[in-house]
Amino acid sequence: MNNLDHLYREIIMEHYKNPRNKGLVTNDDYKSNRIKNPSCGDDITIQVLVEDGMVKDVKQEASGCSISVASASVLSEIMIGRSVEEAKKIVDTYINMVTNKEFDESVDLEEAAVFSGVKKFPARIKCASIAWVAFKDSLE
Amino acid sequence: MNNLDHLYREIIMEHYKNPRNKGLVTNDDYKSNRIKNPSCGDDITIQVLVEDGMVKDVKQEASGCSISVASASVLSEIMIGRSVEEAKKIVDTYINMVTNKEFDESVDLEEAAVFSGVKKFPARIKCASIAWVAFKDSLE
Amino acid sequence: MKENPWIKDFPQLNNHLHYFDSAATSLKPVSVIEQVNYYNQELSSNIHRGMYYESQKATELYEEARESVANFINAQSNEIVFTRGTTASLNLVARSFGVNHLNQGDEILTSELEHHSSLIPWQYVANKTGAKIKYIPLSDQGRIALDAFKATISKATKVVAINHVSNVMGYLTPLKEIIAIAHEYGAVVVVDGAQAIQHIPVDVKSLDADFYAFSGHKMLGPTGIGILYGKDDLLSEMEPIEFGGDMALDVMKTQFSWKESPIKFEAGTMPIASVIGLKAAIEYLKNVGLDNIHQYTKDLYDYLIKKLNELDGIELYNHHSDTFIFTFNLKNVPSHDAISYFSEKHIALRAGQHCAKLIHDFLNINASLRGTIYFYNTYKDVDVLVDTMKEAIDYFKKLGF
Amino acid sequence: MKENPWIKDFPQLNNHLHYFDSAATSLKPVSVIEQVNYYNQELSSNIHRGMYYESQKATELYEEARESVANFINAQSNEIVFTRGTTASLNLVARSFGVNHLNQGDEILTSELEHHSSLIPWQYVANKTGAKIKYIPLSDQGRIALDAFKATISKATKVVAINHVSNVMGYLTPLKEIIAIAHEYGAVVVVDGAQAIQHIPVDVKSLDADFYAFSGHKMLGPTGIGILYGKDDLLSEMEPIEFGGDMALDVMKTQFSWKESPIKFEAGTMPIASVIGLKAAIEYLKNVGLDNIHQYTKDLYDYLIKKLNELDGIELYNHHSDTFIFTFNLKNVPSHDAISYFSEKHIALRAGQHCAKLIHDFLNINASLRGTIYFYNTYKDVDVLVDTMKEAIDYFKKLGF
Ligand SMILES: Cc1ncc(COP(=O)(O)O)c(C=O)c1O
Ligand SMILES: Cc1ncc(COP(=O)(O)O)c(C=O)c1O
Repeated sequence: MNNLDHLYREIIMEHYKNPRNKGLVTNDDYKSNRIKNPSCGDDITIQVLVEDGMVKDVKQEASGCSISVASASVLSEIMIGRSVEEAKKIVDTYINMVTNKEFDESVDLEEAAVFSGVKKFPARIKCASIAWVAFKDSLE
Repeated sequence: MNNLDHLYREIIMEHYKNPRNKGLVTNDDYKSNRIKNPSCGDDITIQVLVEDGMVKDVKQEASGCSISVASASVLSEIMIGRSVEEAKKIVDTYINMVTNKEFDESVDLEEAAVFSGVKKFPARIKCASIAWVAFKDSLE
Repeated sequence: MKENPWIKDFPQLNNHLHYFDSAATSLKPVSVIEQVNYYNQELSSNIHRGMYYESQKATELYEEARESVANFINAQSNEIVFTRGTTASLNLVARSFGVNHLNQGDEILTSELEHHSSLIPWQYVANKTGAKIKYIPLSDQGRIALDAFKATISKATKVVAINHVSNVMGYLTPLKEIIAIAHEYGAVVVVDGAQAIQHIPVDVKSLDADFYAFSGHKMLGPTGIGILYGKDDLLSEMEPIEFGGDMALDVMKTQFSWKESPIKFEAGTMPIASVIGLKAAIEYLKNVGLDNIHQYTKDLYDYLIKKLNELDGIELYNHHSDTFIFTFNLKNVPSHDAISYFSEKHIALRAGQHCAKLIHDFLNINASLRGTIYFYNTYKDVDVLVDTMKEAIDYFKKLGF
Repeated sequence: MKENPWIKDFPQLNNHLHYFDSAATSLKPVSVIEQVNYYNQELSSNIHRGMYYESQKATELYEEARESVANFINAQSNEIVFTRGTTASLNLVARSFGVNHLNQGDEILTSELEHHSSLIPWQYVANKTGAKIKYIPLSDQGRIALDAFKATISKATKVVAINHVSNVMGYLTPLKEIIAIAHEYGAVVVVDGAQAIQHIPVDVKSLDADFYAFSGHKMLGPTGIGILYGKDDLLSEMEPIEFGGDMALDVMKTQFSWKESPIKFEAGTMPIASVIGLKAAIEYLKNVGLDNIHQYTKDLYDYLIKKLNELDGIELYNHHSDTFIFTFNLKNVPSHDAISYFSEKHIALRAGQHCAKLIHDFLNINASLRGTIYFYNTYKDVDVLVDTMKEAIDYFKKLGF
């Protein structure tokens, strides 16, 4: 398997083609966060509904490359139903992983683990993390 | 004789210590021209009285290095009594000489010829020419 | 297909790289690298104010570079201002000339083909002065056409801010005609020549350009050095925008005066090594000859386009580039996905908007891949590029894009 | 007197030059020269937007340089803006912060010790905004003393523009105390560190400086690169002064937005080679150690001063320089006459006002000769210098000066 095959895993392609929790809501209870990276064409919005310390719902709308679109979708799926605490831990672990820093291997990243292939592509790290950064900001 | 001796000729020192035609007049018939080069401390004013196409009088006030002070003095002495035509020719010849360009060797520069030593000191060319440039501007 | 005689002069090409990113920055020939070294190793002294040999020599080379640039574009050397780059040059015009000459109701005419550096300084000026930005409608192909320009210019137009060559499409603007018309209306024309100077002979006098900006690093020179040409009378009446260092004439406690143009615009210690390297770059370009560069790159470009036309699965946005920039996407593949494939194969292209968002809006796309043919590219490079395109098309298709 | 172990790292010293002009620009060690070469020969690509190895690597080195600078002065890397030089850095503060924060009646406190680059940008701001320039009275020696500062600052003071070390006298300003007092009055302190950074450890956090500017070329680095440190909150709220290239976030037809600091201040292609070289310069300085540099240069300076004190015929203007700048004249000899003598003997000094006219007015002289001791100078250099002074004194006396 070459580097590119490490990047374009089946799960990623599957999410790219069938993004989950797609479509934004106009509900003020959701915290909404949009990050644009116009020079790459990335434009990602994440909406989060937190109730009683739990991530009740995540909605997303992402355009851009496959990695950024898929990572928004995977994020949304993983996060729904987590405690805010847990969610933050997963975000930090994920971001450490894709940015090639040390990360807590005991944290289960579930499907998000497939984004580890991005490490070999420093220029794509942003694609893989943009949705996660937007999500994290919503939790603060 | 080393390069410096070529620069600091006796005539130059003599003019430096006893500048001719020094002291400005407050006569509107004189065309006055001041050039400062504050970063070297040069400050030169040349006043020219032209009547009937003749340089009737030159007054000068110069502070700065020996080369700039002496060249203002030599200039004043040489120019008084010349026709404007002649004066311009001498200025051009002089400036060509000190800037290491081709110059008309048939023109008699009189005492000003001693400034040829400045050629070896590119950074001092300005010192040797500043009064002459001021004078030339007054003739235009 | 003869051997490319210039490759040996470019040490970076030893790296097995297929370099198609010359529109972003060009490679540097050995003579430029050596000239930078000569300054750093032998001279390494400041200019204009030292009297010892090294400082004198550096000053001489610095001013010779100015003459060399002037000569290259048929200007006088006092019309050449050194800056940090095209962006700095264009901002200097906007901040000094633009802000002080434009007023409410005035118009700035520009195009959607501009690089952001030729556009947003003028948005700033518009914002500051109340002037309005207006766009010359582009042709279907995305070109600036003379007719459209004539239809848009008006008595209100005070500035035309326009590229000589587009950094996305490689189109040549009909500059000479545009400038003549602009001058009839009394407008000043500020040309972004960053993509022209390395490809075509530029004669600012014959163009009658008021300002003309370009960068050393795109014309085989070092980074950190840019050029602003401005007509003597315009530069002379303009205020400097940076103060300090050698540009000051006399300094008193509450006021100061400045020297003449161009020195008044060169505040503080300038990028001396880069200026000296720039001169070597111009000499190199002259030695190769812009006409030879044009002929060689045109042939190679034609070869590429012929191959691309046989290819399914790519979308080419400019079929007739005048300076051999080619901008495209793999069908259905976001450009940032595609670029990773090329990068893995040591092919240097660029993905994104290339600091030219509006032309992407015009093309109705988010981003694109851009390559450029330059004279150190080879037929082999093109073969590898096209083969890789084919592979990439297959690869992404199989993945399900 | 042991061997100087550093000389071998400076190729320019092979030229039989006695280089005392480090305050104008420093020599460059081989490691810096090689790092510039590495970029020019191996990478030669633009940063931030390329995906191929060379562009990635250049981007990485560029951002590592930012971290390296941050680390060197104890800042965060997002507080480090790259510019063309100290002059550009100080003008950025004046144009962006100054023009937008000062008003009629406000005061800018500065000193006659300033380099023009730390002074006239503020004269421009004063002129633009109606604020007033006020001077901290200097001590008899020409120093900025705390008492005088306290007596001059007032509630009206909005900006203190001040050098960390004077480029004429080599005096160290009591910066930490000045900044603390300025902050009590709510003033922002803009420090010109161009002559400090290569001599003494600078800790912007401990100083609590608001802005701190310096140049690569005076600290063993390449020409064309400067640094502006600014506190995060100040930089964040400041507007960029140059537009275009990578600093833009989103660009629409009539408006645009920009990225976060520091990128928003770095418009267009930056001097990439110089930034990468700067990192090597900082590493070299750290390896030698600023404390070692200080000790060595202090000893050598003391040796020089002892010799000068025995010399008749020279006038020394600063007997106690903190960074070993010595400024003098031969008695009765205009400095431009004297400098020609030294230049002929391959001794690099500087004659003139060193872009600091006001301190010359203060000293009541037209111009001066300036030298600096740096760590690549030797006892031999000093001996040659002093012997040449003696010869020169005789020479000019005989001529009749
Ligand atoms: C104290 C001081 N400030 C500012 C400057 C200006 O630095 P630069 O010429 O690198 O912009 C210098 C050097 O000339 C200096 O010595
Ligand atoms: C057409 C055009 N204008 C302006 C620029 C900006 O040049 P620089 O980045 O050297 O300032 C570029 C290059 O990026 C360009 O291609």
